[in-house]
Amino acid sequence: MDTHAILNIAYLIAAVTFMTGMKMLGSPKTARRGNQIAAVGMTIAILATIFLHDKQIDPLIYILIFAAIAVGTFIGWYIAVKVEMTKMPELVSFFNGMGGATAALIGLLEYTHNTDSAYKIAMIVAGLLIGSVSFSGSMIAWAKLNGSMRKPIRLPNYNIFNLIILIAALALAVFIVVQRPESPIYLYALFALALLYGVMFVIPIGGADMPVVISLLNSFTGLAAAFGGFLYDNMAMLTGGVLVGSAGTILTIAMTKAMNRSLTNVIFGAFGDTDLTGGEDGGTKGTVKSVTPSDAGILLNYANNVIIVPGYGLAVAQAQHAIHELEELLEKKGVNVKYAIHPVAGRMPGHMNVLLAEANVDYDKLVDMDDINPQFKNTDVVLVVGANDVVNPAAKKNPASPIYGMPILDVEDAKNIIVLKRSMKPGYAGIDNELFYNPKTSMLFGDAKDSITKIINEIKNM
Amino acid sequence: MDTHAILNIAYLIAAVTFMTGMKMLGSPKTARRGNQIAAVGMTIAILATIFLHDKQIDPLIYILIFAAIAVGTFIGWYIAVKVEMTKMPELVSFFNGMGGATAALIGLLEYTHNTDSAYKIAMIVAGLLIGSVSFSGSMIAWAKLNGSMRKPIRLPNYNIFNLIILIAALALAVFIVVQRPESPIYLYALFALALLYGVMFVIPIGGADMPVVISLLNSFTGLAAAFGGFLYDNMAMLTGGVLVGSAGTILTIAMTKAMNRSLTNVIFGAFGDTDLTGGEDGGTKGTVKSVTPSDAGILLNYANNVIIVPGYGLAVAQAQHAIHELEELLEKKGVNVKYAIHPVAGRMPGHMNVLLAEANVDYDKLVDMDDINPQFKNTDVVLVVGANDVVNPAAKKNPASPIYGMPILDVEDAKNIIVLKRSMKPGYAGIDNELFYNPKTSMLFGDAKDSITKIINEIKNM
Amino acid sequence: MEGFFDFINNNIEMIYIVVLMIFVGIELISHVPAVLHTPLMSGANAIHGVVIIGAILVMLHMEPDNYAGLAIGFIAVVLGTLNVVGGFVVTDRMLEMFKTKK
Amino acid sequence: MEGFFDFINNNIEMIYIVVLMIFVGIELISHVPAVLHTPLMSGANAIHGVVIIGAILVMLHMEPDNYAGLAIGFIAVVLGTLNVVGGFVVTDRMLEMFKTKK
Amino acid sequence: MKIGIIKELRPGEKRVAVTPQVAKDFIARGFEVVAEHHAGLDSHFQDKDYEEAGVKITDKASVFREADIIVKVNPPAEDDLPYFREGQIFIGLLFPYNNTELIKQMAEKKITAFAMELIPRISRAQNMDVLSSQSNLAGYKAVIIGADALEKIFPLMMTAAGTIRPARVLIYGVGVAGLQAIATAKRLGAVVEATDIRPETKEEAESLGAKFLQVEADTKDVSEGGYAKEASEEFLRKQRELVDNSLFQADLVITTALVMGRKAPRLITEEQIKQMKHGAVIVDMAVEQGGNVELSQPDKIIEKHGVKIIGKTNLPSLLAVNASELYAKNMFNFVTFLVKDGQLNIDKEDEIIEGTLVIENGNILKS
Amino acid sequence: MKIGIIKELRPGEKRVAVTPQVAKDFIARGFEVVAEHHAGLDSHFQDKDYEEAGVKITDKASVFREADIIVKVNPPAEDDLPYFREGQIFIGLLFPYNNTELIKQMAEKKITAFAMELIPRISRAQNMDVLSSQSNLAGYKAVIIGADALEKIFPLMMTAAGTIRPARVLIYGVGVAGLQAIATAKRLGAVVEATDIRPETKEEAESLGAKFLQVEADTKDVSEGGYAKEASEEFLRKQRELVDNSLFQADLVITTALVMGRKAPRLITEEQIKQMKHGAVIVDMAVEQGGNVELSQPDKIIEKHGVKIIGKTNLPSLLAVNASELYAKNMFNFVTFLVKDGQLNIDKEDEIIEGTLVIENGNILKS
Ligand SMILES: NC(=O)c1ccc[n+]([C@@H]2O[C@H](COP(=O)([O-])OP(=O)(O)OC[C@H]3O[C@@H](n4cnc5c(N)ncnc54)[C@H](OP(=O)(O)O)[C@@H]3O)[C@@H](O)[C@H]2O)c1
Ligand SMILES: NC(=O)c1ccc[n+]([C@@H]2O[C@H](COP(=O)([O-])OP(=O)(O)OC[C@H]3O[C@@H](n4cnc5c(N)ncnc54)[C@H](OP(=O)(O)O)[C@@H]3O)[C@@H](O)[C@H]2O)c1
Ligand SMILES: NC(=O)c1ccc[n+]([C@@H]2O[C@H](COP(=O)([O-])OP(=O)(O)OC[C@H]3O[C@@H](n4cnc5c(N)ncnc54)[C@H](O)[C@@H]3O)[C@@H](O)[C@H]2O)c1
Ligand SMILES: NC(=O)c1ccc[n+]([C@@H]2O[C@H](COP(=O)([O-])OP(=O)(O)OC[C@H]3O[C@@H](n4cnc5c(N)ncnc54)[C@H](O)[C@@H]3O)[C@@H](O)[C@H]2O)c1
Repeated sequence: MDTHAILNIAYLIAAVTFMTGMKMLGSPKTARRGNQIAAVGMTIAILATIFLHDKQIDPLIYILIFAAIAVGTFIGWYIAVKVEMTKMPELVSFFNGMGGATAALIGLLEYTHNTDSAYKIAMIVAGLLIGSVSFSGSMIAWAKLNGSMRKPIRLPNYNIFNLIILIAALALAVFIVVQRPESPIYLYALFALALLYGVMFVIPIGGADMPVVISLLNSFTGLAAAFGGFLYDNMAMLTGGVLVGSAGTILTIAMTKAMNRSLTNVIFGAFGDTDLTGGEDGGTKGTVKSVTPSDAGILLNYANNVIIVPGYGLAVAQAQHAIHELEELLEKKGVNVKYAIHPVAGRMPGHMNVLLAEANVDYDKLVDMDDINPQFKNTDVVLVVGANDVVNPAAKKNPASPIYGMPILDVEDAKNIIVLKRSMKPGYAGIDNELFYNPKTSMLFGDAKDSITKIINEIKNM
Repeated sequence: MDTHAILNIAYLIAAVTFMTGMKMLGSPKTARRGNQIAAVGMTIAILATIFLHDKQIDPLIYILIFAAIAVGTFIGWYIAVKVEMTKMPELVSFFNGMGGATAALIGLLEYTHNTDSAYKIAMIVAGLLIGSVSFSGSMIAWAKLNGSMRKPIRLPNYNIFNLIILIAALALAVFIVVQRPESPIYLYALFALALLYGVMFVIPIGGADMPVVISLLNSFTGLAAAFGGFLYDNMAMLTGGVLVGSAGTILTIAMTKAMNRSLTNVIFGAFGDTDLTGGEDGGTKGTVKSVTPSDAGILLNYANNVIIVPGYGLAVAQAQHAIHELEELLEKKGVNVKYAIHPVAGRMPGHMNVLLAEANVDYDKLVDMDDINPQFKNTDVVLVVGANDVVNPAAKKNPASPIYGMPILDVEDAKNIIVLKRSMKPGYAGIDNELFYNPKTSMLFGDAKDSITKIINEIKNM
Repeated sequence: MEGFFDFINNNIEMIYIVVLMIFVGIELISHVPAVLHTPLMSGANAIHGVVIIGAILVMLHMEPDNYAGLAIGFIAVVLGTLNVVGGFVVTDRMLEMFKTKK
Repeated sequence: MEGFFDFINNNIEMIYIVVLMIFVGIELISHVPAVLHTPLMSGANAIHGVVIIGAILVMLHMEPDNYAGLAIGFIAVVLGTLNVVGGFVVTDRMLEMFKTKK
Repeated sequence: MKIGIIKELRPGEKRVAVTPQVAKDFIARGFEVVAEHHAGLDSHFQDKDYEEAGVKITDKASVFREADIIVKVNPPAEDDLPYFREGQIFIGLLFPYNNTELIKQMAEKKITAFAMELIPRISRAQNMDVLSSQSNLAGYKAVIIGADALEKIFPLMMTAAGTIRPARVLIYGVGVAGLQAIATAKRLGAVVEATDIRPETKEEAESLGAKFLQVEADTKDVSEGGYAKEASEEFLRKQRELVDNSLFQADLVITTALVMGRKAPRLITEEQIKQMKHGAVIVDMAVEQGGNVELSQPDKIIEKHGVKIIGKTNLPSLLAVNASELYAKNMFNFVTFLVKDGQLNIDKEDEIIEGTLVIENGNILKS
Repeated sequence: MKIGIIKELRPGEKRVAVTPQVAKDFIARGFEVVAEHHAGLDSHFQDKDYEEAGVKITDKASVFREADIIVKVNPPAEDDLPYFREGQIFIGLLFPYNNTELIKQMAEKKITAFAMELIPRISRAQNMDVLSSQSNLAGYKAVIIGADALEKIFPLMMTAAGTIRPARVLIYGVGVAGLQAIATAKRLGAVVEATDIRPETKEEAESLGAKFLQVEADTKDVSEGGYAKEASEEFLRKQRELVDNSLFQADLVITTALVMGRKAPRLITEEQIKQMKHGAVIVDMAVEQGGNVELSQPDKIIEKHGVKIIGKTNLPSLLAVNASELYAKNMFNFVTFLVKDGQLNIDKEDEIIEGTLVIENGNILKS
């Protein structure tokens, strides 16, 4: 009796840590601590499950459980620690698949001795179905991000085809719940169908949309865990699963919004390769990474050295006061901010000086090209505000370019580059700028003043 | 069986509307709709309670219930609609007291036929105790705000005295729960003690802190309702009560923070009359109303016409860019903003012009004294930014004043006046300014630039 | 101690609900601008008027000849209604000032 | 229909818990900056690793001689652990970039 | 009451005491106004503008004959004196302490005279304060003259042909003129430093974006009625030490230091000028009161040691349009304060009248 | 290679082709530099400054004898011609199309000459573009001169003595000079309007806070290589109609309109001037190319119809310090582009060399 109460308490604690952890993950300041708190709660829940029960357990089983946990811990830890930072998203997908697989396996194992209860079978079938989809879908997503499977594969009419598989799976699921056949063969069929659906669901989708898909599959796994919770009347699984299910769904929506996609667009399979490419002849020059003001804000806020490169767009947007405000804000947060003034930025000699003086920017913060160029390599973030030609590497690299020979600001040497402009349109010289396709470059599209104001707000909320 | 399920669903709906309503109350845009949603949920819960049960009810009881509801509705509506806007807070206190009384009465009625269950008696006693405190405390708060009881009454050592009453009440409560005496006499004693405690708790507290006290008593009533929920195993009461209990506590904390008080300060009875009074000789000139940036933001955001009066403090704070940003923000929100330029504002002729031109304020927005003075009476809010002498009514009213005869800006004609300055210190002429004691005036203390930046942030979040 | 454990085991779901509700309450209020404090307090005040349900239940379970009880119950329902109706209406009036400009 | 009502009456508290949990989930995520989306997804991913509890329960209830079952259960626990451990560690690594400046 | 506007005769003076706009205001208040031919022409106000405002244009003799009040900018010229009639009122700048002979001659005519420059610096007289209104313009003009004389530009400019460092401007005396000079130089993009004897001017200079060079003084060099007290030798020495560094780097120096009623303090010596930058420019606004700069001379440009020293006595006249407008408005405020219901109202208890009344019906009160 | 700096002889010219700082840069690049006595004195660069930089100071004859490259601002003066040696290189402003006689005489000396003003307006030549660098300064100076000539102040000022409305400034031609004029006038607080034939200048003018008066043109008046094409009669008429309203309200007008290689367009006629405000000022920057204003005359101030019309031909020289700095930097960039490893490197395929080479070893290529 006591053990049961303590188990209950342990689960309650776990549930609270999950919520608290999730909440803390929502703010940069507390995110890491939040993750750790949730991990502690998880550990408590797992240990409590293993030890707090009234049954006498065969030592073999204990050994197996510990062995399994040891193996899983070792592999999980190893992969997570070794993998490069850039491969993180695919890793999330992989681990998510593992969770889905676990849920599916539980379903397979629990089926036979629960055929007396429609409720339990319903929970088992639901968990199995969702878990399997999540598993196979995540594996495909993983492979895609991994590079093993680069191109979206689209069968003709794949939307209809997928719908048919889905309907078949659901029909089979209903059949199983209603009839509850003794033989698990139908369940295996369902398992296979679900796996297939997961594959078919993800395969037509392009790499750029993968994060959204992973987030969706993530909330699926949450749901699968929740059904496990119902099955075992286990509050930790239930709360954790529901929490991830609902939070994951909202997160998915938020992600589509941040990517300027609609949710229906996502749900009804209109996923695609929508990486922005410049100019009409697209594609060939590589991809452009478009970011949100929030991303830009984070980059700036956590930098030590920032250089602002103003250009003609600053003048057009009349963003001089806004940029000064941003500069002051960053300085207050301990960031070292300078302005790199290119001699021909703008449309008249001294154009940037006039503007920045109007906004009361300290003269000492304005550094001219020759002095600042060597400093870019020690710079965490360069914020290019409506400048284009003056940061165009073609001036150095491409003898055919009309600006070849003009000295430019070497912003490419910096660790990160954020470019604020309204479109992919060229500047005064009318030529394309390969800087925008640099993997280090993040484009924040929109009027420079608007964008800066948004960044300021984001930083203020950090 | 069916009625029970439907009742459950009704309560679930009510609980969801309570949460949703509360959430929507948290943003100016949705607040009103949120309140209405919660009201709808409440109606559903009440009607479901009356009609959805399996018992046969005597018509007399039905009649009584409906009569009571009719009476309550009529009185409640009438009071709520008739009372002046300025009396709202005391009304909240009054209604809160009613809720507390209801909880207490339920306890009194339910006691005798539940003495067999320690659990139920515990819930009854808790509800009665808390409800009674909330009732008597709210009534005192109401009387104080109402003006019937103006001064804080402080017995010597009232803190210790209160503590004794509290301990006595708690001891009696424990005794009742443990012994569960048949006679309700102990319960009546508890009721009396609790009422006394409520009175003693609120009586020493000054009028300025009343809102915090009301908020605290509000969360008490929520708790009392929650205990009712436990008693009846009633989910609507439980969820509604717990929600108000927890939200109310957080709200109380937020309010103390907004008033720059600490929570411990509040809990341990250090409540006091902290109305700010000017100068060393305080009190005599009337009281000064100090407000938060958020209050100022609301006033500005919901105004139609705003006039900004800049003075020397704007120059000292170098707030010209900030004020321009605020002006633009308000204009974008549909507020009509102008600047009133007093001919001798600042320290040199044209001082304000230089500053505002630097910040790119449109020349057309600057209106000189003679043209703007007739406009103040149609102005919703005047924002005085670091100006003092140029808005000092002594120039018109007090022939002994060194500035007598100087024309001033007639800001007193406006509906609301917000003054941004750092302290109650005088300006250039070295004389006190009775404008600051005007009931229409709200003082926002602090560096003008800081204050404006904060106001901007508040408005952006509306 | 045994009683405590019993209580936990018997009411674990209730406990979850209370804990979750507390969480929701805290979460909902955290980011509210100061100027909404009073309307919010008033709205919350109306919501705890749900205690009226208790009063109604008392009445419903009352013997029709327990006049004293009925009288007190009647008063309780009146007071509860006052709380609910007055609370919502006052809140609504307060919030009128937030109406958006044409 | 009868079954549905039964279900509701028998599981009303569970339903509350689920509803509340959904509410909490939504509320928690609403105001998250876009740059935290990935870490948050990763953190949530780790949390649904709680499904491992199911795998452990399967193992605990298993007959010690059901070798096939044990094998599958073993795999399930391994995979679940992978999800939990890998999930939390990856999230932690991602969040390293948010460390505050000295 | 009839107001008469006379053309200014002082060489280089382009202002006029009442503009057509203000004449209109007078007429709206029940005054009559007569003006001498071409009285406002140098300020670009033509006779037809006056006539449109309702002013009668006539010759000088008629103006003196008809008018009850003669308004002027400068003191009466020698040639104008014979025209005065007994009981007539004169209002304008007078500087009675420097013009004792003139005052005597005026008094002989048994007139009443008010000196506009003696209006006290009190709040209610701010709108009659001609020294403020004219100094303000002078401060602006001094910078424009300096900018024109300087062979450099003011702002920082980073161009394809290299970076031009901003000009450094140093301003002595942060009074009305000094503040406007700071504002104007700052607007044009210069790096501005300023110094003054009154410590409260630090905040004022900074509020306009200048760096203030504060001289630590033991002596209580406080201000009186808006004007500074005279500085001690000790103070001047300390000031020199502190400011020298800035002075030797400055491109443009503007001096406005003055203590009311005294000779202007000598702030820059020839010794210091020698150490200044080749090509630097000094504008000495106090040159009429003896000058803040050793080599400066009234209305001359001296080039010595590679430095150009400009002394200008009548800067407001160079902004004749605006200067006349402001002067006229001050005059309007003063006259409407003096004349209540068409009656001159000399209340000698009043601070403003007491301060400005120089001759009362031929009795000299100040000289 | 040895560079020789010659003192300018053109009347009123105060600039110098190479400053001490740039001389130092040359020397650091392996050049030798000789300079005539007092070559930079008018720009406030003294012989000792040059010597400190490593320049040898000597007389004119020696400079011509020793130097491989003679650098100047203006074309060679008559008196300098005899000194040239065969094979010597001359770099400076030349205006070959207006100075055919001079070019012939230079060619007879069998020298090689480059004209700095012919540097094409292409990106990589921006740092040699003397027209830009000097026009920029001229635009600033034109406003300062205008502000000094105007008897009003620029900014809006609300004072105790009434409100002064801001000056209205109208700028014709939004090129390099026009843009800087806009910026400077705006800084000083004026209300600025501008007009140009090229539609893309609208955004540029607005980015500096000016209001743009856009003439709707059917004709394709597009620009070529950074310079405008000539406007049609039709366009000029339309412009007049549109701009007249602003012109008649303007206090200061600055005209900078020019189409490269043409006579300046006539934008303001006497008829229009008659309708302008009394006291207004016009600064005609294009006066040397025939003037945008009917009455303007080079280096004269004409006062007519109450309007002051200022024509100034050599504005940059009035900012000699900065103008010399920028010119010298342009020169440095050009010379280091021409000379690779101590060897003159005339690649006539190159756009810059092709554009600027006027005489090659006595052969006249442009005239
Ligand atoms: N300084 C001089 O003296 C001078 C004189 C003449 C020519 N130039 C030439 O001008 C160029 C100057 O280079 P630059 O980098 O300063 O300018 P740029 O190359 O012309 O690029 C300006 C960029 O700003 C963006 N932009 C315009 N309005 C914006 C707004 N409201 N918000 C955000 N972005 C905006 C434009 O992109 P979107 O349209 O996509 O927003 C454009 O690509 C050089 O080629 C130089 O040779 C200079
Ligand atoms: N314009 C002229 O030509 C001229 C020349 C000389 C004298 N004056 C005189 O100067 C006065 C001008 O009136 P005014 O109303 O503009 O100024 P004021 O009467 O001097 O009042 C300025 C107010 O600004 C506040 N302040 C100072 N720094 C601040 C900051 N950083 N943030 C917020 N508030 C700040 C001060 O209060 P706290 O210290 O409490 O913050 C002070 O009360 C008149 O008396 C006028 O006669 C004018
Ligand atoms: N040249 C002209 O046309 C013209 C026109 C107007 C004013 N002015 C002159 O300009 C000067 C300033 O006029 P204002 O109206 O600004 O006067 P003001 O009295 O307002 O200012 C004079 C300032 O000089 C300061 N000062 C005094 N002694 C000083 C010292 N030793 N060192 C530093 N600062 C010192 C004072 O503290 C005061 O702030 C006066 O000399 C005035 O006659 C000249
Ligand atoms: N006086 C001096 O000392 C001095 C010094 C430098 C430049 N300038 C002169 O200033 C003028 C401008 O120089 P810049 O470097 O700015 O030249 P620029 O070519 O950059 O600008 C000239 C502008 O005038 C515009 N324009 C042409 N025809 C026009 C018309 N009919 N109406 C309106 N605008 C028209 C062009 O579109 C162009 O924008 C030239 O005449 C130049 O010689 C004079």
